[in-house]
Amino acid sequence: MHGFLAALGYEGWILHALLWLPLVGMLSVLLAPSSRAKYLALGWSLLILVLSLGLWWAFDPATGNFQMYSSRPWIRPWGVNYAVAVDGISLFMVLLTTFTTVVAILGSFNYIKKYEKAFYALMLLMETGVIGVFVAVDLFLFYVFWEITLVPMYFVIGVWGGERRIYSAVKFFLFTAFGSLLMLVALLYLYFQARAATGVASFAYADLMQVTLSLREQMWLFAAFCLAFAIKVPVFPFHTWLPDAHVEAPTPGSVILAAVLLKMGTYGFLRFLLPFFPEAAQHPTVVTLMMILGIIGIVYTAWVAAVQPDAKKLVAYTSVAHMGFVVLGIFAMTVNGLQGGLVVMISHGISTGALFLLLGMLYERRHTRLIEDFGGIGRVTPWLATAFLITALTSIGLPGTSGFIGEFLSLVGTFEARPVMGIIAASGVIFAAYYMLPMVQKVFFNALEKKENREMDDLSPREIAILGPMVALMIWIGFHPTPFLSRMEASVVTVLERVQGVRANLPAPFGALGGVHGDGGEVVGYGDPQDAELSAVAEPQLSENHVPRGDEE
Amino acid sequence: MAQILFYAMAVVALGSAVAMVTRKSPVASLLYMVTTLASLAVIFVLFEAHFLAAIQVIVYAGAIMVLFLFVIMLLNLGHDYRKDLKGGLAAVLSLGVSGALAGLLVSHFRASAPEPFAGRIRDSGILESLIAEKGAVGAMARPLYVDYVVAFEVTGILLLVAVVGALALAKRRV
Amino acid sequence: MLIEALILSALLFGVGTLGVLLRRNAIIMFLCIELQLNAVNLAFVALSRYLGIDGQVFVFFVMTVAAAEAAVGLAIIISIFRHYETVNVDNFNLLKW
Amino acid sequence: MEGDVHGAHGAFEPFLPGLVILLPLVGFLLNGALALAAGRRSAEAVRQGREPDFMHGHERPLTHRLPTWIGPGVVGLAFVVALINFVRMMGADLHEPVIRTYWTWMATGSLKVEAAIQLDQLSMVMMLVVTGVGFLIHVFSVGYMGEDPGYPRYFAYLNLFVFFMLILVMGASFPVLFVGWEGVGFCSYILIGYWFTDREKADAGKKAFIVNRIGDFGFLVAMFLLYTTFGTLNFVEIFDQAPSVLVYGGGLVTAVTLLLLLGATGKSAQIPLYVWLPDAMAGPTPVSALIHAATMVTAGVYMVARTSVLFALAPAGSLAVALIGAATALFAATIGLAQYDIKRVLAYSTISQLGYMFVGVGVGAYAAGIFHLMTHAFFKALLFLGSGAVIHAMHHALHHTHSQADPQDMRNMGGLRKFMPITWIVMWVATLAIAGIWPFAGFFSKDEIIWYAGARAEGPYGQWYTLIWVACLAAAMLTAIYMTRLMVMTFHGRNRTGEKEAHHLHEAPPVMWVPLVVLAVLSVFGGWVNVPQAIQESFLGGFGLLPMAEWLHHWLHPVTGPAEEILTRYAGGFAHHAPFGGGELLWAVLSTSAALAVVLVSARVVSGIAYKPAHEDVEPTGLRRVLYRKYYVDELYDALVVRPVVRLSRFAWKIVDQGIVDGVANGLGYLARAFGWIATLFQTGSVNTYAFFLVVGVLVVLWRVAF
Repeated sequence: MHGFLAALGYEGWILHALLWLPLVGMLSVLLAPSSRAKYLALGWSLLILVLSLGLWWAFDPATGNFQMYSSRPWIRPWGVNYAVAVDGISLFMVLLTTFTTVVAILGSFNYIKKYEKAFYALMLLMETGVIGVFVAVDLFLFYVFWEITLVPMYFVIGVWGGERRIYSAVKFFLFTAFGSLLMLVALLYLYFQARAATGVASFAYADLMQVTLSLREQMWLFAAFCLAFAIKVPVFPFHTWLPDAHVEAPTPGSVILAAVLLKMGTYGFLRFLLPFFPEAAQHPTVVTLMMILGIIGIVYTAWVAAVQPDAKKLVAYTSVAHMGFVVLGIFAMTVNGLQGGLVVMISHGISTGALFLLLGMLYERRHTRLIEDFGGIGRVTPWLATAFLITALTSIGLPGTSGFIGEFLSLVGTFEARPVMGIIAASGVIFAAYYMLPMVQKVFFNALEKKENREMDDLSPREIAILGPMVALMIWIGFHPTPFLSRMEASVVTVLERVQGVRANLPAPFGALGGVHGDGGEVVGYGDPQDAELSAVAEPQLSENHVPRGDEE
Repeated sequence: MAQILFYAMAVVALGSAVAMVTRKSPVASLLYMVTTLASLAVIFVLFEAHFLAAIQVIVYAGAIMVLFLFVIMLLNLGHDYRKDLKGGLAAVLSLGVSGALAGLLVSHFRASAPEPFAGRIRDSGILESLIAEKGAVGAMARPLYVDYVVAFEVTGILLLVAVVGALALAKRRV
Repeated sequence: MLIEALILSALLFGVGTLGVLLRRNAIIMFLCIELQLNAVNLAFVALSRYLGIDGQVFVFFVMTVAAAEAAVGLAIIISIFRHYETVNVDNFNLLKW
Repeated sequence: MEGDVHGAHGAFEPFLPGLVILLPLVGFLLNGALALAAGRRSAEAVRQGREPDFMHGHERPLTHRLPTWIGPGVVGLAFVVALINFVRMMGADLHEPVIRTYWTWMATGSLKVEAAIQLDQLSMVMMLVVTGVGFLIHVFSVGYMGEDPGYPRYFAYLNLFVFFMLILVMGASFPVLFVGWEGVGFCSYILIGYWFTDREKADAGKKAFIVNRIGDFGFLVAMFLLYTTFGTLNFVEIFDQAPSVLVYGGGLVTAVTLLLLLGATGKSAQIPLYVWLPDAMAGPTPVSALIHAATMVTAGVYMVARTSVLFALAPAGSLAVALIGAATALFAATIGLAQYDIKRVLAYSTISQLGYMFVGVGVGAYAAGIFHLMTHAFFKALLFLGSGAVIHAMHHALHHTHSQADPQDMRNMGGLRKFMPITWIVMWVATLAIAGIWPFAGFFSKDEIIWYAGARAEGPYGQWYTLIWVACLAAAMLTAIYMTRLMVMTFHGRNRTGEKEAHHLHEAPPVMWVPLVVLAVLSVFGGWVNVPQAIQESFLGGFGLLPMAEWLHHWLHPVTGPAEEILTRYAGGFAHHAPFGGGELLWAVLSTSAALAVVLVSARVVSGIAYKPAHEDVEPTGLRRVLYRKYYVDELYDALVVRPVVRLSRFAWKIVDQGIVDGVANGLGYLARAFGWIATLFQTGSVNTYAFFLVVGVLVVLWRVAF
């Protein structure tokens, strides 16, 4: 496979293709007749998915640096480059995005009845935006994509949403825009600091990371970035936009929102927050605060979720709980914690996406989301119930599903760093059962009393085609997560070394028994001269695949 | 002589300006305004602006003010001035800000005396010599038709537009 | 004499301002604006006595613009009057949100 | 001595051990596919307003014929494979566990967990019990569940359960064990709620899962502690290092063992987390037999035995295990005295017997605990299946006459021995076994536990162990009482089913009674694998029936040896006499004769009571009511835990989330709107006002510029 991809020059063009093909697809959707829009969109997203799958093999798990890097100047006077690359962290986010887009588009065939062209065009635009967020290694570019993603989501909620769609869309927009504006300010500060220090105007990731900042500066910038990401994640107490947005959003919107958009926040934590402001991020108070917020997210939102009458809102709150595990894992700053957090991100993307799809399927059949309107429908929809049960169990982290791997690793990582926090967070496994099982019971079990429920249809072939791969992924990751873990390990170690390299005297989490970080091996630090290539220096040829590591090719 | 004339005209201008603001009848206000314009024209002469003084009388007082008068008469506003002047808090506040504005300007100007504008201004007699050489009108001809010709032409267009606009606005719907 | 002229100009400007703020009659407000323009004109003229002819050119333009303004403004007032049967500005509150 | 057990010699060559796990999985997949196919058809029927019916009127479809062979077949095959391995292990000299690694499950920079199974004497015993008893119960299910429309689904679940149970007992590390641990919990959830349209049954399943999760929380935290201490989670490495790394009686190991104990109380239904098990009887009876008697609930005991090294290092933790076990044994037995539902009696009996096992592993007699686990699996599975046969018969009888009476209520039974003689006999065998009467299996295992509890009375925490010993003796007597009551109420005396119904009562079909007979045989002879030395010498040795005493003990020695060594070194091991004097033999004779006497007396007493059918009966009063109401523990938990949590959740949602958190966010929005409103006040629409503010602005600018 690797050879085949190399023969295609895959590494050279794939990221650009992933970024721009959705836009091409969007144009074609807009130009084509309305009746073909969904099929065109599906075709394009499938093509993109298939192309992106090559990343799985083309990616070199041995290095924690950026791969498939390419860059060309965009706005020269400001040092803005169109620079893209992937590493073990963004790889899975990109794959998750391409996968989720297909699923979301396929899942909206029956749901979206009006302005179909616009809807599918926006979905493809969203794909570009999100992939851009994950592959950009220029902060200006990153910011542009970050904001682009707001627009389609705003319209998806506001146009195709439920009754209170305007309120929800505005709330979604205001919350996230507020955070990102603060981030922009911090970003510009960073940029001007870098320019003052080096004399070179550059928004490049590697350049901005080399800015030396005082602890005070770091704290403020950390706060600004952190707020932007925390709202997106969302971290308690910035989460209230999420339930509203989810409840009002159409199914595909919810799927994308849960599976991908939230990940942008935690991705930002990993990609920017920790490496840019290592001292602030490692400050004990900051760590404690973030962990407490993560734990509140896990425990408190589990409680809140448990008493929701609206199934979709319930799942929305569980999203907050899951992302709490991610926050916890990230701020544990241990290999286990970070990798666990990443797996939770993947797993949550699949399982919560699937839950929203399933709820959407129920909604299409019954036109209600209230739990009490259902009951006993496992009798008439055995397949749907089976898929729902598996997904729900993944969501609550049953061993043998992807949810367990993520939660277990992030909890282990948390426990290594802060045992008490780890113990409190582990109680989340109890509350997960407490919110999910009653809902499953009230919807699928109990007596089949209502006549409308009796007439519900089971899964259609299209729906099976959507859910099948998702369920398979949940179980695959549950039983064999190694291919995922091995691909992210080097990158995670790189991030950690960058973070902890700043404070080398950090106590070893294991004491005498040692060996936490395993064999980080020959991970090249960010200060290495090779990385200078990663910076703003103009790379005119877009096609030239410039990998910033010496050992390849 | 000039000094005395200036002060006299200044008192007249100021007094009629105040009267203009405070008279309830629009026609009276207008007439006080004409008085102010006329006394200002005298002051213009004192400052060697003969041409402008003429224009002030002919165009401003003669044409524009008459236009106002026509409108007042056309609208028959002679008796509609019962609630015209604001009172109470509005009056106090307005008096305050305009007083402050005037006071600010006055104190600023006074502060710059006796060396006006940090000594950049001297009575060098440049205007007198220019007028002596080219005459009162001739002195303005060159700057107007050479230096500021574009602005001049644009002003012409502006007037044209204003005429058309006034016609279009004021024309009775048929 | 310059300072005195400028002070006069300032006072006239203040009086004009006061008129704009206090009068409700649109035509009188207009007149007060003309007064403000004249106050400025006075300052220009007074200064041109010491700085050169350019100030007078400015005053010329101001007068022209004032003429144009008077024409259009009065036309507007006329048409407003036709509609509302009054020129009292308190009756025109379309500017209110 | 141990050399003798392991006989001859040479290395142990496992025979496809993965197949033992794989076969039930294959069974699950096949049955699951059939179940999905059948589910579609029955759903179609439900949609058309009919009850799904695969049995009558037309031929049984393939989806309902194949599971008959697949379900029991795979488990039977797994049993055969396990047996082959057992024979090989017997013939080999195995001191270290054999690890089979299949793939790397989780590997991060520091943590590495292999998908590996561990074959040693302990897991071998458990494999045999799980697959063997499991097979018999599968066979029984063919008869019991044959007419259920969800037949393939049932077997899919059951196979899945066996799969997870085998992972649990064969896993080579804590996380792998945990997969099985939670997996069986999940299977228990779906099997309890198998008839999910019945709200009570679905509730019971949910309750089981959530309560189990509380225990799992303890298990998880224990894993974290172990990982941070040892840097690995593999059994072999942890147990090798534990004696040197951990301090005997230290805080760390005590914390670990207490957390593991929390996990075990959840899974094995001990105080305080036992409340789910009685409700779990809502599931089909074979499920109760398999999961809630023979296998899953013993997972806690297995886990304690598996981690015996840690528990031996933590005397306080071990004592807690034993205390909880003893308390549970006594407590549950008293509740069992007053229940009328035949399965509930058995459920409380199970809880009580699990308490014994806890006492066994708690006092350090790990082999005795496992021994009781094994014999209990035989006779309790027999009791449940027997009660299943009874319920089956009752159900059919009541079904024929459309009676609404409860087929599980013993007040509606009585005199059934005439109708179901085989069931009657095998049930008596099991009753005698559980009552601890010589020579039935329960006698050996229970007696051994009680003996060892007493034998710790002179070491550290001696008084506590004396107390435990007394409690165990008392519970043994209670066991004899409630079991005799059950038997007499069900099979003896006057028939209370009603005239018409009685005509329809009949013995279970062979597919159901054959497994019963097999289990009865095991219940009789199963105890002989671990005959105490003292008894072997005096009773059996003479007949030459058993080559050696305490075979199971010796067999398990490679696993439990290190723990026993620690125990001997630090705690002084076991004494050779009971707290109040007397040797093992004396107490064995005493207890068995006492039990026999209790059985006879209580049979007399119970026979004398004139029971009325359930619908004519009134609720008991006084102490009996407290027992009948299970000490009101469910109500207590409801008031102390469930309701406060729900109230707290509502508070968190309505007040905190919607009120405060969202309130602040919306409040900011309203604040912005308020500012906007204030700004509109300036928009008077009056030109003068606008001019006024313009002048103010000019003033400000002028003031800034000029001065």
